[in-house]
Amino acid sequence: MIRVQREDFDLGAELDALADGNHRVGGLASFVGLVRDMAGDGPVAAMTLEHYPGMTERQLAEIEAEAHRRWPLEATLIIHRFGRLEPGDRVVLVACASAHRQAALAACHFLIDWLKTRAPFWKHEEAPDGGGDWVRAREIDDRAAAAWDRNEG
Amino acid sequence: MIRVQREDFDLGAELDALADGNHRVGGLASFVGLVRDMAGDGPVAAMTLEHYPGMTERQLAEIEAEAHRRWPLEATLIIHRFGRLEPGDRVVLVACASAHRQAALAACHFLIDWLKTRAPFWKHEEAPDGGGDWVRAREIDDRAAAAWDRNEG
Amino acid sequence: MTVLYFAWVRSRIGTGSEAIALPDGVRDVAGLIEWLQRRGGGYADAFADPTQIRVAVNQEYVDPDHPLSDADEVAFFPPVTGG
Amino acid sequence: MTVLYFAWVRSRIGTGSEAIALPDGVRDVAGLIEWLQRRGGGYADAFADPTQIRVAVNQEYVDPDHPLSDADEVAFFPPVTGG
Repeated sequence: MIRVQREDFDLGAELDALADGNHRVGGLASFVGLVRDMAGDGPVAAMTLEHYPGMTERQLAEIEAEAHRRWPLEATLIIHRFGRLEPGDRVVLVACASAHRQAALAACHFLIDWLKTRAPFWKHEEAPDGGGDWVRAREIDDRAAAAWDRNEG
Repeated sequence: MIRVQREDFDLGAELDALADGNHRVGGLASFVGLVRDMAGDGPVAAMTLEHYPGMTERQLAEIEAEAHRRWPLEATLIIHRFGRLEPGDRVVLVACASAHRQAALAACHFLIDWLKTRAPFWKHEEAPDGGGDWVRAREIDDRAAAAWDRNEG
Repeated sequence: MTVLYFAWVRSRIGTGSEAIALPDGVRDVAGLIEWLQRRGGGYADAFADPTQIRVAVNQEYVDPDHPLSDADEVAFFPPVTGG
Repeated sequence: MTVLYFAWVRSRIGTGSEAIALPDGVRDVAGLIEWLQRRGGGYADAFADPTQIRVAVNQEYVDPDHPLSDADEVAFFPPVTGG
Protein backbone atom coordinates (compact mmCIF):
# COMPACT_ATOMS: atom_id res chain seq x y z
CA MET A 1 0.00 0.00 0.00
CA ILE A 2 1.20 3.51 -0.91
CA ARG A 3 0.24 6.76 0.78
CA VAL A 4 1.64 10.24 0.00
CA GLN A 5 0.33 12.78 2.44
CA ARG A 6 0.94 16.04 4.26
CA GLU A 7 -0.39 14.69 7.59
CA ASP A 8 1.51 12.72 10.20
CA PHE A 9 0.67 9.03 10.72
CA ASP A 10 0.11 6.78 13.75
CA LEU A 11 3.08 4.40 13.60
CA GLY A 12 1.65 1.80 15.97
CA ALA A 13 -1.75 1.71 14.26
CA GLU A 14 -0.16 1.37 10.81
CA LEU A 15 2.13 -1.48 11.87
CA ASP A 16 -0.59 -3.30 13.80
CA ALA A 17 -2.90 -3.10 10.76
CA LEU A 18 -0.27 -4.59 8.47
CA ALA A 19 -0.28 -8.03 10.12
CA ASP A 20 -3.71 -7.85 11.72
CA GLY A 21 -5.56 -11.15 11.48
CA ASN A 22 -3.02 -12.64 9.05
CA HIS A 23 -1.54 -15.55 10.98
CA ARG A 24 0.84 -16.40 8.17
CA VAL A 25 2.94 -13.38 9.23
CA GLY A 26 6.00 -14.36 11.29
CA GLY A 27 7.98 -11.13 10.95
CA LEU A 28 7.22 -7.44 10.59
CA ALA A 29 10.13 -5.14 9.74
CA SER A 30 9.81 -1.37 9.56
CA PHE A 31 11.88 1.74 9.06
CA VAL A 32 10.88 5.30 9.98
CA GLY A 33 12.85 8.29 8.75
CA LEU A 34 12.75 11.40 10.94
CA VAL A 35 13.85 15.01 10.54
CA ARG A 36 17.17 15.60 12.33
CA ASP A 37 18.17 18.93 13.84
CA MET A 38 21.60 18.70 12.20
CA ALA A 39 22.63 18.12 8.60
CA GLY A 40 26.01 18.00 6.86
CA ASP A 41 26.13 21.78 6.67
CA GLY A 42 24.98 22.67 10.19
CA PRO A 43 21.83 23.04 12.28
CA VAL A 44 18.42 22.62 10.67
CA ALA A 45 15.37 24.55 11.87
CA ALA A 46 12.91 22.91 9.49
CA MET A 47 12.65 21.36 6.06
CA THR A 48 10.12 21.42 3.27
CA LEU A 49 9.59 18.35 1.13
CA GLU A 50 8.57 19.04 -2.45
CA HIS A 51 7.38 16.17 -4.63
CA TYR A 52 6.00 15.36 -8.08
CA PRO A 53 2.35 14.38 -7.58
CA GLY A 54 1.42 11.47 -9.79
CA MET A 55 4.96 10.36 -10.53
CA THR A 56 5.60 9.90 -6.81
CA GLU A 57 2.76 7.42 -6.41
CA ARG A 58 3.73 5.69 -9.63
CA GLN A 59 7.38 5.28 -8.59
CA LEU A 60 6.51 4.12 -5.09
CA ALA A 61 4.10 1.54 -6.53
CA GLU A 62 6.86 0.28 -8.84
CA ILE A 63 9.33 0.01 -5.97
CA GLU A 64 6.75 -1.85 -3.89
CA ALA A 65 5.97 -4.22 -6.79
CA GLU A 66 9.70 -4.93 -7.20
CA ALA A 67 9.93 -5.89 -3.51
CA HIS A 68 7.04 -8.33 -3.95
CA ARG A 69 8.79 -9.84 -6.99
CA ARG A 70 11.99 -10.36 -5.00
CA TRP A 71 10.66 -11.65 -1.67
CA PRO A 72 7.65 -13.62 -0.41
CA LEU A 73 5.77 -10.81 1.36
CA GLU A 74 2.34 -10.88 2.97
CA ALA A 75 1.92 -7.10 3.07
CA THR A 76 3.89 -3.91 2.50
CA LEU A 77 3.28 -0.25 3.33
CA ILE A 78 5.00 2.94 2.23
CA ILE A 79 3.90 6.29 3.67
CA HIS A 80 5.82 9.41 2.60
CA ARG A 81 4.98 12.89 3.79
CA PHE A 82 5.47 16.19 1.99
CA GLY A 83 5.28 19.83 3.06
CA ARG A 84 7.02 21.57 5.95
CA LEU A 85 8.44 19.39 8.73
CA GLU A 86 10.43 20.15 11.86
CA PRO A 87 13.12 18.18 13.74
CA GLY A 88 11.62 15.08 15.33
CA ASP A 89 8.83 14.85 12.74
CA ARG A 90 8.34 11.58 10.89
CA VAL A 91 9.09 11.80 7.14
CA VAL A 92 8.65 8.28 5.83
CA LEU A 93 7.56 4.81 6.89
CA VAL A 94 8.31 1.58 5.06
CA ALA A 95 7.10 -1.72 6.52
CA CYS A 96 7.09 -5.34 5.32
CA ALA A 97 5.27 -8.34 6.74
CA SER A 98 6.35 -11.85 5.74
CA ALA A 99 6.20 -15.42 6.96
CA HIS A 100 9.98 -15.24 7.13
CA ARG A 101 12.21 -12.90 9.12
CA GLN A 102 14.95 -12.51 6.52
CA ALA A 103 12.45 -11.64 3.77
CA ALA A 104 10.79 -8.97 5.92
CA LEU A 105 14.12 -7.42 6.94
CA ALA A 106 15.70 -7.49 3.48
CA ALA A 107 12.61 -6.12 1.73
CA CYS A 108 12.30 -3.28 4.26
CA HIS A 109 15.96 -2.32 3.73
CA PHE A 110 15.51 -2.56 -0.06
CA LEU A 111 12.37 -0.36 -0.05
CA ILE A 112 13.99 2.54 1.78
CA ASP A 113 17.24 2.30 -0.23
CA TRP A 114 15.43 2.33 -3.58
CA LEU A 115 12.96 4.96 -2.47
CA LYS A 116 15.78 7.35 -1.55
CA THR A 117 17.20 7.34 -5.08
CA ARG A 118 14.01 6.90 -7.16
CA ALA A 119 10.99 8.54 -5.50
CA PRO A 120 10.69 12.16 -6.73
CA PHE A 121 10.99 14.06 -3.45
CA TRP A 122 13.33 16.96 -2.76
CA LYS A 123 14.25 18.43 0.62
CA HIS A 124 14.75 22.14 1.15
CA GLU A 125 16.39 22.84 4.51
CA GLU A 126 15.94 26.01 6.57
CA ALA A 127 18.80 27.08 8.83
CA PRO A 128 18.05 28.75 12.18
CA ASP A 129 19.40 32.08 10.77
CA GLY A 130 16.70 32.06 8.09
CA GLY A 131 18.93 30.87 5.25
CA GLY A 132 18.01 27.81 3.30
CA ASP A 133 19.16 25.48 0.56
CA TRP A 134 18.22 22.39 -1.37
CA VAL A 135 19.70 19.21 0.04
CA ARG A 136 22.17 17.61 -2.32
CA ALA A 137 21.89 13.93 -3.24
CA ARG A 138 24.54 11.78 -1.58
CA GLU A 139 26.75 9.30 -3.37
CA ILE A 140 26.42 6.94 -0.40
CA ASP A 141 22.69 6.65 -1.15
CA ASP A 142 23.40 5.83 -4.79
CA ARG A 143 25.81 3.11 -3.71
CA ALA A 144 23.27 1.65 -1.26
CA ALA A 145 20.62 1.48 -3.97
CA ALA A 146 23.07 0.08 -6.54
CA ALA A 147 24.00 -2.74 -4.16
CA TRP A 148 20.47 -4.09 -4.64
CA ASP A 149 20.98 -4.03 -8.42
CA ARG A 150 23.95 -6.35 -8.05
CA ASN A 151 21.73 -8.69 -6.05
CA GLU A 152 19.26 -8.88 -8.90
CA GLY A 153 18.59 -12.30 -10.51
CA MET B 1 16.94 -1.34 27.07
CA ILE B 2 16.00 -4.96 27.78
CA ARG B 3 12.63 -6.29 28.90
CA VAL B 4 11.67 -9.94 29.40
CA GLN B 5 8.00 -10.26 30.20
CA ARG B 6 4.89 -12.41 29.98
CA GLU B 7 2.65 -9.46 28.97
CA ASP B 8 2.10 -8.09 25.47
CA PHE B 9 3.52 -4.66 24.58
CA ASP B 10 2.22 -1.57 22.76
CA LEU B 11 4.35 -1.47 19.62
CA GLY B 12 3.55 2.13 18.70
CA ALA B 13 4.17 3.46 22.20
CA GLU B 14 7.49 1.59 22.47
CA LEU B 15 8.76 2.87 19.11
CA ASP B 16 7.59 6.43 19.70
CA ALA B 17 9.35 6.47 23.09
CA LEU B 18 12.64 5.32 21.55
CA ALA B 19 13.21 8.50 19.54
CA ASP B 20 11.02 10.83 21.58
CA GLY B 21 12.59 14.26 21.99
CA ASN B 22 15.97 13.12 20.59
CA HIS B 23 16.37 15.18 17.44
CA ARG B 24 19.65 13.48 16.58
CA VAL B 25 17.64 10.44 15.47
CA GLY B 26 17.23 10.23 11.70
CA GLY B 27 16.21 6.58 11.41
CA LEU B 28 14.28 4.09 13.52
CA ALA B 29 14.36 0.45 12.42
CA SER B 30 12.36 -2.28 14.11
CA PHE B 31 11.52 -5.95 13.82
CA VAL B 32 8.59 -7.74 15.44
CA GLY B 33 8.39 -11.53 15.52
CA LEU B 34 4.89 -13.02 15.66
CA VAL B 35 3.48 -16.51 16.24
CA ARG B 36 2.49 -18.13 12.94
CA ASP B 37 -0.33 -20.65 12.59
CA MET B 38 1.92 -22.95 10.55
CA ALA B 39 5.36 -24.38 11.23
CA GLY B 40 7.61 -26.76 9.32
CA ASP B 41 5.73 -29.75 10.68
CA GLY B 42 2.14 -28.51 10.24
CA PRO B 43 -0.47 -26.31 11.88
CA VAL B 44 0.24 -24.69 15.23
CA ALA B 45 -2.50 -24.03 17.78
CA ALA B 46 -0.26 -22.29 20.30
CA MET B 47 3.25 -22.22 21.63
CA THR B 48 4.87 -21.87 25.02
CA LEU B 49 8.15 -20.03 25.39
CA GLU B 50 10.40 -21.26 28.18
CA HIS B 51 13.44 -19.22 29.16
CA TYR B 52 16.31 -19.11 31.63
CA PRO B 53 15.60 -16.17 33.96
CA GLY B 54 18.77 -14.25 34.73
CA MET B 55 20.81 -15.65 31.86
CA THR B 56 18.23 -14.31 29.39
CA GLU B 57 18.61 -10.75 30.58
CA ARG B 58 22.39 -11.11 30.74
CA GLN B 59 22.63 -12.45 27.17
CA LEU B 60 20.26 -9.84 25.77
CA ALA B 61 22.26 -7.08 27.47
CA GLU B 62 25.48 -8.49 25.92
CA ILE B 63 23.90 -8.62 22.46
CA GLU B 64 22.64 -5.05 22.87
CA ALA B 65 26.09 -3.88 24.04
CA GLU B 66 27.69 -5.54 21.00
CA ALA B 67 25.33 -3.63 18.69
CA HIS B 68 26.35 -0.35 20.37
CA ARG B 69 30.02 -1.26 19.89
CA ARG B 70 29.49 -1.91 16.18
CA TRP B 71 27.21 0.97 15.16
CA PRO B 72 26.58 4.58 16.29
CA LEU B 73 23.17 4.12 17.94
CA GLU B 74 21.13 6.64 19.89
CA ALA B 75 18.85 4.05 21.53
CA THR B 76 18.01 0.36 21.36
CA LEU B 77 15.18 -1.75 22.75
CA ILE B 78 14.71 -5.50 23.04
CA ILE B 79 11.45 -6.90 24.42
CA HIS B 80 11.03 -10.68 24.51
CA ARG B 81 7.95 -12.42 25.84
CA PHE B 82 7.69 -15.82 27.51
CA GLY B 83 4.76 -18.08 28.44
CA ARG B 84 1.90 -19.32 26.28
CA LEU B 85 1.24 -17.46 23.00
CA GLU B 86 -1.23 -18.01 20.18
CA PRO B 87 -1.00 -17.34 16.42
CA GLY B 88 -0.91 -13.61 15.75
CA ASP B 89 0.61 -12.83 19.15
CA ARG B 90 3.80 -10.76 19.28
CA VAL B 91 6.85 -12.69 20.56
CA VAL B 92 9.73 -10.24 20.29
CA LEU B 93 10.56 -6.64 19.40
CA VAL B 94 13.97 -5.28 18.53
CA ALA B 95 14.35 -1.62 17.62
CA CYS B 96 17.30 0.69 16.92
CA ALA B 97 17.39 4.47 16.62
CA SER B 98 20.38 6.16 14.98
CA ALA B 99 21.33 9.37 13.22
CA HIS B 100 21.98 7.19 10.19
CA ARG B 101 19.62 4.93 8.28
CA GLN B 102 22.13 2.19 7.48
CA ALA B 103 23.27 1.93 11.12
CA ALA B 104 19.68 1.60 12.38
CA LEU B 105 18.80 -1.04 9.76
CA ALA B 106 21.97 -3.09 10.13
CA ALA B 107 21.90 -3.04 13.95
CA CYS B 108 18.24 -4.11 13.99
CA HIS B 109 19.00 -7.04 11.68
CA PHE B 110 22.04 -7.97 13.76
CA LEU B 111 20.10 -7.89 17.05
CA ILE B 112 17.41 -10.31 15.91
CA ASP B 113 19.90 -12.65 14.19
CA TRP B 114 22.13 -12.88 17.26
CA LEU B 115 19.20 -13.08 19.65
CA LYS B 116 17.82 -16.10 17.80
CA THR B 117 20.98 -18.15 18.36
CA ARG B 118 22.13 -16.80 21.75
CA ALA B 119 19.20 -15.79 23.96
CA PRO B 120 18.12 -18.78 26.08
CA PHE B 121 14.51 -19.20 24.94
CA TRP B 122 12.90 -22.43 23.76
CA LYS B 123 9.60 -22.83 21.93
CA HIS B 124 7.24 -25.72 22.59
CA GLU B 125 4.55 -25.94 19.91
CA GLU B 126 1.06 -27.34 20.41
CA ALA B 127 -0.65 -28.91 17.40
CA PRO B 128 -4.44 -28.58 17.00
CA ASP B 129 -4.84 -32.34 17.76
CA GLY B 130 -3.33 -31.79 21.19
CA GLY B 131 0.14 -33.13 20.34
CA GLY B 132 3.18 -31.01 20.95
CA ASP B 133 6.91 -30.89 20.53
CA TRP B 134 9.95 -28.73 21.11
CA VAL B 135 10.91 -26.62 18.12
CA ARG B 136 14.27 -27.64 16.70
CA ALA B 137 16.98 -25.03 16.06
CA ARG B 138 17.46 -24.30 12.37
CA GLU B 139 20.78 -24.30 10.59
CA ILE B 140 19.63 -21.28 8.57
CA ASP B 141 19.52 -19.26 11.83
CA ASP B 142 23.06 -20.36 12.71
CA ARG B 143 24.27 -19.25 9.30
CA ALA B 144 22.50 -15.87 9.62
CA ALA B 145 24.14 -15.24 12.99
CA ALA B 146 27.54 -16.46 11.77
CA ALA B 147 27.43 -14.00 8.86
CA TRP B 148 27.71 -11.20 11.45
CA ASP B 149 30.84 -12.90 12.90
CA ARG B 150 32.56 -12.63 9.53
CA ASN B 151 31.74 -8.92 9.54
CA GLU B 152 33.51 -8.50 12.86
CA GLY B 153 36.50 -6.29 13.35
CA MET C 1 4.00 19.53 -24.26
CA THR C 2 3.60 20.18 -20.57
CA VAL C 3 7.04 20.87 -19.10
CA LEU C 4 7.50 20.66 -15.32
CA TYR C 5 10.39 21.82 -13.15
CA PHE C 6 11.07 20.79 -9.54
CA ALA C 7 13.32 21.81 -6.64
CA TRP C 8 16.30 24.03 -7.64
CA VAL C 9 15.54 23.60 -11.34
CA ARG C 10 12.17 25.24 -10.62
CA SER C 11 13.74 27.94 -8.38
CA ARG C 12 16.29 28.92 -11.03
CA ILE C 13 13.78 29.00 -13.89
CA GLY C 14 11.17 30.78 -11.78
CA THR C 15 8.18 28.64 -12.70
CA GLY C 16 7.10 25.07 -11.97
CA SER C 17 5.15 24.41 -15.13
CA GLU C 18 4.74 25.73 -18.65
CA ALA C 19 3.24 24.65 -21.98
CA ILE C 20 5.78 24.44 -24.80
CA ALA C 21 5.02 23.48 -28.40
CA LEU C 22 7.61 20.92 -29.53
CA PRO C 23 10.22 23.24 -31.16
CA ASP C 24 11.29 22.68 -34.76
CA GLY C 25 14.21 20.30 -34.96
CA VAL C 26 13.81 18.98 -31.38
CA ARG C 27 13.25 15.25 -31.46
CA ASP C 28 14.41 13.98 -28.09
CA VAL C 29 15.11 14.98 -24.49
CA ALA C 30 18.71 16.05 -25.22
CA GLY C 31 17.41 18.31 -28.00
CA LEU C 32 14.87 19.92 -25.68
CA ILE C 33 17.55 20.56 -23.04
CA GLU C 34 19.76 22.29 -25.65
CA TRP C 35 16.78 24.37 -26.80
CA LEU C 36 15.98 25.39 -23.20
CA GLN C 37 19.66 26.27 -22.54
CA ARG C 38 19.55 28.66 -25.53
CA ARG C 39 16.68 30.56 -23.89
CA GLY C 40 19.34 32.00 -21.54
CA GLY C 41 18.71 33.57 -18.10
CA GLY C 42 17.35 31.15 -15.51
CA TYR C 43 17.13 28.38 -18.10
CA ALA C 44 20.82 28.63 -18.95
CA ASP C 45 21.55 28.60 -15.22
CA ALA C 46 19.27 25.62 -14.46
CA PHE C 47 20.65 23.51 -17.33
CA ALA C 48 24.29 24.64 -17.03
CA ASP C 49 25.34 21.12 -15.94
CA PRO C 50 23.03 18.56 -17.57
CA THR C 51 24.67 15.74 -15.55
CA GLN C 52 22.85 17.21 -12.53
CA ILE C 53 19.44 16.98 -14.21
CA ARG C 54 17.12 13.98 -14.13
CA VAL C 55 14.33 13.67 -16.69
CA ALA C 56 10.95 11.96 -16.61
CA VAL C 57 8.60 11.67 -19.59
CA ASN C 58 5.03 10.80 -18.69
CA GLN C 59 6.20 10.19 -15.12
CA GLU C 60 8.82 7.56 -15.96
CA TYR C 61 12.59 8.13 -15.82
CA VAL C 62 14.13 8.38 -19.31
CA ASP C 63 17.56 8.83 -20.91
CA PRO C 64 18.57 11.86 -23.02
CA ASP C 65 17.87 9.99 -26.26
CA HIS C 66 14.22 9.41 -25.34
CA PRO C 67 11.99 10.72 -28.20
CA LEU C 68 9.43 13.45 -27.53
CA SER C 69 5.97 14.19 -28.88
CA ASP C 70 3.65 17.15 -28.38
CA ALA C 71 1.39 15.09 -26.08
CA ASP C 72 4.16 14.36 -23.55
CA GLU C 73 4.49 15.52 -19.95
CA VAL C 74 8.21 16.22 -19.53
CA ALA C 75 9.73 16.89 -16.10
CA PHE C 76 13.22 18.17 -15.20
CA PHE C 77 14.58 17.94 -11.67
CA PRO C 78 17.72 17.35 -9.59
CA PRO C 79 18.66 13.92 -8.17
CA VAL C 80 16.00 13.09 -5.59
CA THR C 81 16.56 13.54 -1.84
CA GLY C 82 13.48 12.16 -0.11
CA GLY C 83 13.21 9.34 2.40
CA MET D 1 26.45 -26.93 42.46
CA THR D 2 23.05 -25.90 41.27
CA VAL D 3 22.31 -27.78 38.05
CA LEU D 4 19.50 -26.52 35.81
CA TYR D 5 17.82 -28.21 32.84
CA PHE D 6 15.66 -26.52 30.20
CA ALA D 7 13.31 -27.48 27.36
CA TRP D 8 13.57 -31.14 26.26
CA VAL D 9 16.58 -31.73 28.50
CA ARG D 10 14.30 -30.86 31.42
CA SER D 11 11.40 -32.95 30.04
CA ARG D 12 13.56 -36.03 29.64
CA ILE D 13 15.21 -35.75 33.06
CA GLY D 14 11.92 -34.88 34.76
CA THR D 15 13.18 -31.94 36.81
CA GLY D 16 14.30 -28.40 36.06
CA SER D 17 16.73 -27.95 38.93
CA GLU D 18 18.72 -29.97 41.42
CA ALA D 19 21.61 -29.54 43.83
CA ILE D 20 24.58 -31.81 43.08
CA ALA D 21 27.80 -31.93 45.07
CA LEU D 22 30.72 -31.87 42.63
CA PRO D 23 31.34 -35.63 42.18
CA ASP D 24 34.79 -37.12 42.86
CA GLY D 25 36.94 -36.98 39.75
CA VAL D 26 34.72 -34.48 37.90
CA ARG D 27 36.74 -31.40 37.05
CA ASP D 28 35.01 -29.91 34.03
CA VAL D 29 31.75 -29.74 32.09
CA ALA D 30 32.59 -32.77 29.96
CA GLY D 31 33.25 -34.76 33.13
CA LEU D 32 29.91 -33.74 34.63
CA ILE D 33 28.08 -34.77 31.44
CA GLU D 34 29.72 -38.22 31.57
CA TRP D 35 28.79 -38.56 35.24
CA LEU D 36 25.17 -37.59 34.50
CA GLN D 37 25.01 -40.05 31.56
CA ARG D 38 26.06 -42.85 33.93
CA ARG D 39 23.01 -42.10 36.10
CA GLY D 40 20.95 -43.81 33.36
CA GLY D 41 17.21 -43.41 32.76
CA GLY D 42 16.14 -39.93 31.75
CA TYR D 43 19.70 -38.65 32.19
CA ALA D 44 21.13 -41.15 29.70
CA ASP D 45 18.31 -40.22 27.34
CA ALA D 46 18.82 -36.43 27.72
CA PHE D 47 22.60 -36.65 27.25
CA ALA D 48 22.60 -39.39 24.60
CA ASP D 49 23.92 -36.94 21.99
CA PRO D 50 26.11 -34.32 23.71
CA THR D 51 26.45 -32.38 20.41
CA GLN D 52 22.79 -31.39 20.93
CA ILE D 53 23.47 -29.94 24.39
CA ARG D 54 24.50 -26.38 25.15
CA VAL D 55 26.07 -25.52 28.50
CA ALA D 56 26.18 -22.34 30.55
CA VAL D 57 28.17 -21.88 33.76
CA ASN D 58 27.09 -18.95 35.89
CA GLN D 59 24.85 -17.85 33.00
CA GLU D 60 27.58 -17.63 30.36
CA TYR D 61 28.04 -20.10 27.50
CA VAL D 62 31.04 -22.37 28.02
CA ASP D 63 32.86 -25.18 26.21
CA PRO D 64 33.11 -28.78 27.51
CA ASP D 65 36.57 -28.16 28.96
CA HIS D 66 35.32 -25.37 31.23
CA PRO D 67 36.35 -26.15 34.84
CA LEU D 68 33.69 -26.55 37.55
CA SER D 69 33.57 -25.67 41.23
CA ASP D 70 30.98 -26.41 43.90
CA ALA D 71 29.74 -22.80 43.87
CA ASP D 72 28.79 -22.87 40.17
CA GLU D 73 25.35 -22.65 38.59
CA VAL D 74 25.49 -25.08 35.66
CA ALA D 75 22.74 -25.20 33.03
CA PHE D 76 22.14 -27.76 30.28
CA PHE D 77 19.75 -27.06 27.42
CA PRO D 78 19.16 -27.60 23.68
CA PRO D 79 20.15 -25.04 21.03
CA VAL D 80 17.93 -22.00 21.62
CA THR D 81 14.81 -21.32 19.52
CA GLY D 82 13.46 -17.94 20.65
CA GLY D 83 12.96 -14.80 18.66
